[in-house]
Amino acid sequence: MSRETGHSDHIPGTCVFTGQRSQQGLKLNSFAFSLHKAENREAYRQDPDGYMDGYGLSAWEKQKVKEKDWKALIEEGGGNIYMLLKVGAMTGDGLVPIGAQQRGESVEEFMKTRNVPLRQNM
Amino acid sequence: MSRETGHSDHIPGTCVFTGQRSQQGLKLNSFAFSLHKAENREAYRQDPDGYMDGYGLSAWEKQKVKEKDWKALIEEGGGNIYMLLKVGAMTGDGLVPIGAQQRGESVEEFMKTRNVPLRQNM
Amino acid sequence: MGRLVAGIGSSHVPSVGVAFDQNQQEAPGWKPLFDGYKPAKAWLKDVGITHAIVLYNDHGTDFFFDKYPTFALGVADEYPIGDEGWGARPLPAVKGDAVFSWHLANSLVVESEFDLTICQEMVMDHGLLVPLPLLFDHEPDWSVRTVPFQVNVLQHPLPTPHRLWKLGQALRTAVESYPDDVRVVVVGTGGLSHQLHGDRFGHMNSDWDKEFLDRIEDDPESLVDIPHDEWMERGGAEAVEMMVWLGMRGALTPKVNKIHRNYYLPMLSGMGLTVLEDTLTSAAA
Amino acid sequence: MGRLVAGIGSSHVPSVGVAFDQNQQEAPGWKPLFDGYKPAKAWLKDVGITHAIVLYNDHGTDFFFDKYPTFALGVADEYPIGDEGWGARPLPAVKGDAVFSWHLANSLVVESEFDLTICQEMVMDHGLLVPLPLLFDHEPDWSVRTVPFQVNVLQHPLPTPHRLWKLGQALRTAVESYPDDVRVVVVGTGGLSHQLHGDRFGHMNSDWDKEFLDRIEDDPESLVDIPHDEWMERGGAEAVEMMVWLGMRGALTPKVNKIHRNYYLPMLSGMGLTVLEDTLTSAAA
Ligand SMILES: [Fe+3]
Ligand SMILES: [Fe+3]
Repeated sequence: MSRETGHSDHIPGTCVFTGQRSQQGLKLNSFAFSLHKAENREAYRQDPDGYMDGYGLSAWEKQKVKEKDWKALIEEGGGNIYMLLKVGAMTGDGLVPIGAQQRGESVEEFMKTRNVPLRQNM
Repeated sequence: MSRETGHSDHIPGTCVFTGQRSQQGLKLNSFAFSLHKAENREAYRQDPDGYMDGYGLSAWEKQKVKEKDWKALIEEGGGNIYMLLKVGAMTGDGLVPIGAQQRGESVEEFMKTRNVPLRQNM
Repeated sequence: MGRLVAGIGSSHVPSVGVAFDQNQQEAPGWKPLFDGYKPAKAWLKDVGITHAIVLYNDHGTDFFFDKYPTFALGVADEYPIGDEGWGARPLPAVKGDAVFSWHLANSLVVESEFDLTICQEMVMDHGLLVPLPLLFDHEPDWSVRTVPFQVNVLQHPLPTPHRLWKLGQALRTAVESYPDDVRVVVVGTGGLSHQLHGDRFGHMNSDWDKEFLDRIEDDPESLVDIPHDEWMERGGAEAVEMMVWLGMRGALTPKVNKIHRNYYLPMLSGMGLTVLEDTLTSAAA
Repeated sequence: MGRLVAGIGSSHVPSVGVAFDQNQQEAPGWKPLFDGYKPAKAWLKDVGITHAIVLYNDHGTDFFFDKYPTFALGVADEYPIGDEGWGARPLPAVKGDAVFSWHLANSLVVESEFDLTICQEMVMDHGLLVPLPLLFDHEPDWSVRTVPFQVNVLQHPLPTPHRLWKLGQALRTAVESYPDDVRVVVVGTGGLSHQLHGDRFGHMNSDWDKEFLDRIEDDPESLVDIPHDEWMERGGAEAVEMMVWLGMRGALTPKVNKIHRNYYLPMLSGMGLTVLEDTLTSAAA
């Protein structure tokens, strides 16, 4: 199915990052991508709302970023996980808390599911 | 020959814009490309040397730009004609004077070689 | 279902845009050029074109040699008018169709294995903007939805004419698998003969231009094996743009109906226009 | 003459870079991973590798969805170390070889008709930077010249595994037509099983990882027709990166000598390493 449309969503718990989602999340992801520059991270820290306004983010997007609602940003907002990881890197949220939130678990609960619980991973 | 190397120079009076030339002229062409923005053209007009320094141009490149020596910029400097046209657009030199200089002719001499001498062309 | 209705080849000389904006259509030097587009525009309206896939090349408006794509496909709903060094032309932003464009992207990359650079942001260059308002209404807004497809003809290595031919075939496949009733023209822009640099500045070759116009119509496959050097020798170094027309022609049926042709050779370059009707679509209509 | 000596498949988990920079090589959680690279590094030195063509994917370090290439080839003499959000790693700039890279570009675009985006400026991402210092010395400077080759595995439509396989074959052709005596390894990075988003975050599949490691070695063509959906179902959505290994394997002889393999499955992803010697080159040596 996705071979034809690129818009496959039949794998449970999975949001394939299609063109459709990329179009929807273009501003959000552009904001997140910009944080690969240290001066932009500093500018965000000084004024999160102003910085996000500069990328044209909606009130909903700004709220979800501030709430660290990664699940909503990805499932409803067209966020790309690799771009959002730069937001997490800036706010001190690594991949594990970002993933646990998406699974609806605490970090502790999630860590119990791992065979070798490395501090940093991915 | 160029099928293998991309570096064909056997057509008389012709500098094929190969990877080699693109590498050589990267800074020069980057400077010229930047002039597609009005604010950059204004910044150049205010301070040509300072502006070109910002793109890392060599003394030779800066001199040839100021002398409008398009022939040298292309044949020796790796300049790309489409990028250099933006320098000409800024300094008021259209394609005809740029081309006549490369042929070693005056604009008047060059115009005599044309069948329909349109004011603006290309 | 998507239908490929026609193909158009057109030159894209920047001064045509200047002359158009300054209403020089009736000036003696320009009239032979502008008059040539009138029957083309009328016919395109007549056959109900909804979408134009425009194969063209950028000239330093949006793409630079830091990262230079061989093929770049636009997938936006709107494309801003570029500033090529003397300010942007007074045209409305080019109207796209993101859904249709993403469909083409999926088909070209996954089915036909083209290695596209996919552009959600893309600024329009005279390579597209010169022919577009000569072929379609643009006031108060564009009468057509455009898919820009940028081809590298500036920095060698260039795509081969054979690759462009295959691209045309893949575009047809992509259009025909679109579920909506779009009526598509593929436009290839560039050339004809011209050289803009070196001692050979001003080179033109009307014999080759006319031969090319014949062959692109009747025997296009005879053009696909011509090496880059030969395009440059015959037409001038910058006339490698003519290869882009093969991407248009490859999308059409082997036999086509010639609707219209124009040729004019002023000043610095051969200016050509050809309008070709797809025979499969015309037979089905 | 250019010789294709070997192929390497490797994961590129970012935390490996952090652990490496913090000298965690002997820490119990990390030792099984780092020890796996030691024989690989020693062997590469032994066989005199001069150049590494590294097929990898960017993760938002240098490429954004405004203009997203399917395939991007680096052609610079030097590539800066990227900042992925927490500062650049303390590694010397990656050493390239522009002349060799442009040769590859010419061969891939003109001979083999790949539609590359050609990058004279390209910032390095952990996709390349994680394995590189595990395979080659980097102090005081890199012991290898690197050609970065970026593959889109982020934004669908992705290149097909079949296209990556053909890319590998084209890379071999390009290497073998190079006039200088370079000794080349092709590295494919990515995977193995992992999913980083959604309810399925943390999905791993060691059975599939191990099957993949077997098949990439012994029966790689059996992998080229697996559709994108199946890669995602088996390995996780982000495990489409595993397809990149086919670009490496396609460059090698059908039969290869297995030099080394490592597999480790901690935390969030299968971490694999495979070192395969080309049998044509080894026979000729
Ligand atoms: Fe042009
Ligand atoms: Fe990765």
